[in-house]
Amino acid sequence: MLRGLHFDIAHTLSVSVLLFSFALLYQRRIMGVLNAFALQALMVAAAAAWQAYSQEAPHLYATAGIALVLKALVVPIALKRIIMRLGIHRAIETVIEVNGTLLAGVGLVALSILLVFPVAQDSAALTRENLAIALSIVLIGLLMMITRRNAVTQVVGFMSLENGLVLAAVGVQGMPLVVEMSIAFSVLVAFIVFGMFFFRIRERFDTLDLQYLESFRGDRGQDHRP
Amino acid sequence: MIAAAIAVGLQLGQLLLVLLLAPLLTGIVRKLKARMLARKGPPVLQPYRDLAKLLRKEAVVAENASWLFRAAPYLMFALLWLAAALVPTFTTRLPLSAAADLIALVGLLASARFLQALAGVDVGTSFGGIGASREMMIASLAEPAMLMVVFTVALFIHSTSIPAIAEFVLHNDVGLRVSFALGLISLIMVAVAETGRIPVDNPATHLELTMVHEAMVLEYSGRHLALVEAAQMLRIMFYMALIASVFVPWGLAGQGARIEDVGIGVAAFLGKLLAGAVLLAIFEVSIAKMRVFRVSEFLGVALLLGLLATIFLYVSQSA
Amino acid sequence: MSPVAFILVVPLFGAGILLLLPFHRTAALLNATASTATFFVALVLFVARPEPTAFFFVDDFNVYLVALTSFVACTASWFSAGYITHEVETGHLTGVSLRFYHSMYQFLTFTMLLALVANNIGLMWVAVEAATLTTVVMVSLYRTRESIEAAWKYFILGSVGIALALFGTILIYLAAQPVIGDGIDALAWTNLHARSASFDAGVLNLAFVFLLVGYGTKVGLAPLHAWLPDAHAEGPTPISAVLSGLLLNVALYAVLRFKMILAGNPGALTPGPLMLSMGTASLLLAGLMLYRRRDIKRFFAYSSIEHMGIITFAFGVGGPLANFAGLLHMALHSLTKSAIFFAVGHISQVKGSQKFADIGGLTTTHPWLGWGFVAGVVAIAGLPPLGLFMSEFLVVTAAMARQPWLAAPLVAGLAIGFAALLMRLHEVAFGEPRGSTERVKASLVPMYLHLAIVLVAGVFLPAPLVAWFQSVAALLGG
Amino acid sequence: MLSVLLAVVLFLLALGIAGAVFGVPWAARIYAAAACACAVAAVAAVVFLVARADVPEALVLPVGLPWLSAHFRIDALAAWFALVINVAGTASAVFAIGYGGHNDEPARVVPFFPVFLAAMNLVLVADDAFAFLIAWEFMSLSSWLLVLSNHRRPGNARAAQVYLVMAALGTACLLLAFGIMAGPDGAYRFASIRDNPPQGAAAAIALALVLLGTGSKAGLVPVHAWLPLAHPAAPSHVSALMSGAMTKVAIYGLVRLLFDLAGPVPWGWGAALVAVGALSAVIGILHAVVERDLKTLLAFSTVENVGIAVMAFGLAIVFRTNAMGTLAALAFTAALFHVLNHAIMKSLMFFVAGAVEVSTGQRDLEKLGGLIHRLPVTATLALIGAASIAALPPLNGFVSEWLTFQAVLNSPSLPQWVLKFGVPVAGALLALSAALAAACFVRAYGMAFLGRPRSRKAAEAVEVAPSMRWAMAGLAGLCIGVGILPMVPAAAMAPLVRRFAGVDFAPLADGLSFGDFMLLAPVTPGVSSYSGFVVLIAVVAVTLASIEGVHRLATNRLRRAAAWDCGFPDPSPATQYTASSFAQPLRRVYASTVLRARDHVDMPEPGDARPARFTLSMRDLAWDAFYAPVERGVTWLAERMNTLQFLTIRRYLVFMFTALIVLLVTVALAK
Repeated sequence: MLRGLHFDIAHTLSVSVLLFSFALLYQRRIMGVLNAFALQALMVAAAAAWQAYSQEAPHLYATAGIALVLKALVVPIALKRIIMRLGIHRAIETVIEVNGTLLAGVGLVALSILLVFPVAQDSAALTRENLAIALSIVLIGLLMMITRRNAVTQVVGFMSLENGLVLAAVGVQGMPLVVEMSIAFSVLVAFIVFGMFFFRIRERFDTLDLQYLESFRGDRGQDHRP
Repeated sequence: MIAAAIAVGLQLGQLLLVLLLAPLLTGIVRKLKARMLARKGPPVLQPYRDLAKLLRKEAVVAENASWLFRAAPYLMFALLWLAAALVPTFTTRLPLSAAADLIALVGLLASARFLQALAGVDVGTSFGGIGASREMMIASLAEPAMLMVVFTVALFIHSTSIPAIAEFVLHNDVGLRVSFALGLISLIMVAVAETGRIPVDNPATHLELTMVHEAMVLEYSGRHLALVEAAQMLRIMFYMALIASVFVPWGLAGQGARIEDVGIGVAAFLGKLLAGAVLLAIFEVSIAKMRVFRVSEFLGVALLLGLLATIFLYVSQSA
Repeated sequence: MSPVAFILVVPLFGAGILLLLPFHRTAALLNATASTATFFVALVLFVARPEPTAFFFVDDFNVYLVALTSFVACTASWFSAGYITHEVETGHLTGVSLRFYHSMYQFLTFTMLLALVANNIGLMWVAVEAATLTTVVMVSLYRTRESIEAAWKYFILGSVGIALALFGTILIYLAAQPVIGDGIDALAWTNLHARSASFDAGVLNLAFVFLLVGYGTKVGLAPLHAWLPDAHAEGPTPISAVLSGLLLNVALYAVLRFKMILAGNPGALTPGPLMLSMGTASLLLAGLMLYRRRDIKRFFAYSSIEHMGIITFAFGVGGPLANFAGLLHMALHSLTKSAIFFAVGHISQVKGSQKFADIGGLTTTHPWLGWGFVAGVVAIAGLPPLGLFMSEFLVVTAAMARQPWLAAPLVAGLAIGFAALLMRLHEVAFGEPRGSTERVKASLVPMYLHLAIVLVAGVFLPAPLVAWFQSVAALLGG
Repeated sequence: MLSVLLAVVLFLLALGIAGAVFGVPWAARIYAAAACACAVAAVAAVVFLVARADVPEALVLPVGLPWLSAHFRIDALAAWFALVINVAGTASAVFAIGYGGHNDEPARVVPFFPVFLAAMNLVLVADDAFAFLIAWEFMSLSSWLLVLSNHRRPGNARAAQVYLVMAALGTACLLLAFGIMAGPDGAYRFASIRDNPPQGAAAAIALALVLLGTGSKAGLVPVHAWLPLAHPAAPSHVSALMSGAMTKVAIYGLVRLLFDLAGPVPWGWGAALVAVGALSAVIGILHAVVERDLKTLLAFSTVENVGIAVMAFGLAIVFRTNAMGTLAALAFTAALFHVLNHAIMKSLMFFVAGAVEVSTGQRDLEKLGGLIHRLPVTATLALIGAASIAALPPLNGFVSEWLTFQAVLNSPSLPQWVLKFGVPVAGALLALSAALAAACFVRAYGMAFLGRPRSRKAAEAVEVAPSMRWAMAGLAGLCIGVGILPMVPAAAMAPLVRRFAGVDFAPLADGLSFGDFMLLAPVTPGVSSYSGFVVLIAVVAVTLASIEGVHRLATNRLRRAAAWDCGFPDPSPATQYTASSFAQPLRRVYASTVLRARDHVDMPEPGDARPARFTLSMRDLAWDAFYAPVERGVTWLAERMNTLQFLTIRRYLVFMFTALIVLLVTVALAK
């Protein structure tokens, strides 16, 4: 009974993370995206904390802490600062219309369920539902990266993808190295954010849209030598 | 031993016979043609006189002519003489004919032509080049046509040795066959082309645009010209003898021939030559010389007839 | 301490010292020394193979890759010494970047070796990620606009790949946990491999897809390859050599480790078709991309994609012959491609440019360099008697025997690439000389050493090596 | 004898290294040593053929594929081809002693020449697929480097490119064929393949690939296009080897695979060979007859001759599958004979081209002329070569064509109707190509050696070095010797004919007497026979008699004067017939359709001072039909694909995402 309750709560938290993934897709303004992301990170932190409690794995609290501090607070705030400082357009340039993206997101969820379906119910440490949710979050994160043109939204997409990973990792019974991995990932994210800052300072881009960074793209450039 | 001696004797006789008869054949054809055109024409023996006259004349050789130019007439003459001597004229008992079958004879003729064409370009004049290049073009069509005729015959008789072919036709009831008729026509067309007769070439003209053979030998004079002319006469002789021995071999003295058979053979051969000369003369006076590039079509027909002859052979065999 | 610890400690220690060392000549020397030392320590693994632990293990498969990696890292560090000297003389690199370069070189060696000897698949993932970040830094070393762009592209694509690989890793644990139980044991490859038969096939399949896409990005398989050509072209040439020669192998090694796990499970899908299609795609795409390249380093980067495609194809075909061929091709491609990059490094320093338009007639102006380059390209094009002919022979014949309909695109791809390689070879090595004819003092020993090994391998393979290859080929399964 | 051949191979490889190390100063020594090595190999091959032909020797060396080792074996087939290529090799090396110094960059030739010879020998003794293909491709590689030795000449890079790409494609075909033949377990040994030849559809695919692979190396139409580019591009002694020897190695590959390893081959393959051979013969010689570059002309003539040999091999297959042993033996003998003859005469002709190039710096027929006065020895030897390649009796070229004709003549006894009709047509094409070959070499010889010099360099040519003349003389001697005594080589190839046709070549069936050596009677004595020896004696005798007769009857006076030329002599050599004008009738008759030959005459109006211009255009239809589309296709695709280099990161992520989704869907659907 207690075990059932544990699962139900974990399940509810996972579903809410997924919902925030959709919320990310739905947003048309950058600030909204950052807020939605912060909330998603909060949910992930809660999920991690709940798993730490129910699996009696104290190291997962660290994961929860990292998610809470870095992803729910530091990164959104830093990104907001960047946006303010650079005066980036607040509207999001989309490749596919929001409705289309949402539809694609639903498709991805369906694909995830289809994929998870053959997995035997009792053989996995994670329930089929949890696995399907984590998979959906990962895929939707990637979808967000490719359907949004702004650099900030792409970073957010990447981090939301990572949220899916964390969700999967903490949900599995006794997964080792979860903390190490989330730290490694944070380094990655920090690198990205740092990179964005770095390039702005050097190149004074009007916007961080990556297209401006890619004027060279290989063989088109003039003769040069390293 | 005696048999061998007889055979050698027959071979030598054949050598002499073709050499002696060749100018006569040319003379007869010329005389007949003139008569048909209501001219008086030169005497029948005029070719002998021409040759004798040329032999006595000093040879004038172009300054830059090479040794090849001077050697070619001898070799050409020898090759054609040999070729003509390998075709049974009055007897099939020719020891040398084992050394060269019909295909090899075609090869000997090709060698002679090769040398002649080279000699044509040796002096480095435009006429020699014209003649040589046209000659090679004609030969490139005539040779396959000739070989198709050889095929037709060989496919039927299973031999390419001319004495064997002649013996076969003599001793088997071959009958009238479509493919043989086609082959005969094809061979005659080839012969006309190869010997430079009307309508392919005109042996009596020196008109630049129409010359083939004469252009090639334009630089020759004296004894060299005599050899070249004689070689040309031998070439006509060769084709006459070939047609005669393959298609009308009757009268040929066989392997065990006695002296009277040989006599019959010689007489029959003379008769066949005369008939051939008449036919050639009629043919030449009744047709006009064609443009050089029509020749390819003319010979194309010959080649096609040769192929048809081969195919008809299957049809009549399977029927 | 076990030799495994040694091969990791030496480069890590080297990285630390080099970060602090300000003299570039000494640093280059020390870099070469550390790499050479690592190589010799790695050789010890052949005689003293340690027992597997939860984190590290050494078997037939990785021991040869460890030896190969440390060897190429070692020769590349010799080459690097001369290369860097010239870069310093011409003012392309200065103080801090140099220190960084040497330190990162050792750190890169460390991460690659770590990835190879890691028994724990999580550790392997961490090592591959670290290697990615290190090379990103190296690629942007020149701080030109182009190099930063290349690094950025590499970084973003690599990060996504890494993330997907992590998801795959988590899924593997998910599959293993019910069978092996909680904790670190369920991430140890040796355990996973031993007991994969009872894992849930569905989860394994899912995991493999993510791992293939994730690590496949690092391998440079089409259509995940986009970072590779630019990263090769813009970084320092010794790093291009290491990238092409080693890092791609390491990533492929990771994929193969998971393929072996799948091979042990009867219910799991056969990874063959997936690998075959990606391999063929890479081969064809890279072959066609070669034609329009104007930058010599980018050109050979595409050639690396092509060869990674061939290797992936070989493993996709499966069976003892094709697996053997794939392993052999991995080793020989590393040696040959790094040799080519050594040559290319010299060439670009001699000519002051990486553009084909500025390079020509090398065999006339620089015979040793030019003929070495010819030999390298001849080898990479798969002509005998050099070794890659043997591996390509085996790949093609095995494919024809097992998957005849796939042999056609394979051969077409090889031919397309071959023609492009040859076209550029004629331009670069023959004809009237083009561009500068100055001499650059540099050692050609590493290049010729590699080519000599490739030549010998083409005619004669030592029996122990063959035995290793064969046992690994058997492990890799159909 | 196998060990001798392998020792020769090693020695030649060592010579290659010596060539690289010591370079040009040692060139003459290296060439001389290579000549000795090849001579030793040729002698070894003869000894094997004569003394031990029925006992193949085998050897296994611990190199190559590790679990297989490298297998080597010599049997009668390998020995015959070893004889052929080493005869050419010896002559070529001797020629090179004098010729090598005239190369553009001798240092780029000396190291690779012996290596090339070694590779060709190695192909012949290889007894497993791997060793065979290594040697095969190594042969391409070394000859490619030799082609590139003239790398600064315009067009050579392209020639080398087309050459090696085609060679690699050919090897790829063979690779695939071996893949089928060896099966999934990798039974690469020839012995295993021989025991388990492929069956059914697999066999058909394998044979088609074999035909494509070896045919492209041999230069069969339509995969010949590289040959006339690459062969002339190399230095002449190498061209001689490529045309004279390497195409023979390719034919060896064809014979080894088709006759030996593939088991009993259906007659259709024989018919295919006959068709391809006849086509190659005609197309090749048509190209040659209108070509103005002497070496390219010779290369096209190689296409013709390879076609003839392949046609004869095809006939051999046809007869063999119909259990007509005697005729199969005849056709097989004809083919092998032609292989030998072509090696001899084509090497000779390439040497001649080399000599001409050395002494005049030209190989364009339009710029040559009159060399018979300046190079008397070369000119005489060239005449022998030209006559034998034009298949004139009593030289060797005629013998093999004659034998081929004899085989064709027996085709009506075949049961298949396609062959009954098809083979005579092929025979007509063969006859056509023989006649065209005569025209071609009249033109080549006439333009180069006869007439008046068309350029200053041609007028000032000097005779070439003795070693070059000796090499040419040796081959010319062989042309005559083989031509008049054809039974000598026929006896040497007897064991191999017996092996593949099942019965002996008819004249050799019951021993040989001295008389048999004089007379070649391939089917039944008295039916069809030819004796080059007797023909030669008769021609000589009759010629002597004519000379004697003429000199008795005629005056011996001779006067040199200006050329007559119908009364319009012109001192300018430009008024001579040129190579293009010589070819014009043939061009009009044949080439206007087959080669799309077009003359363009630009004749100015009267009063216009600009010069009249004549231009000639020709196309290789095989190139237009097969190569150009591929080239265009690859370029087009490369152009399209190239946009992939210039996308944004987001688009690359789209690729990744798509790949992931596709793989996931695949996995989802696979269940």
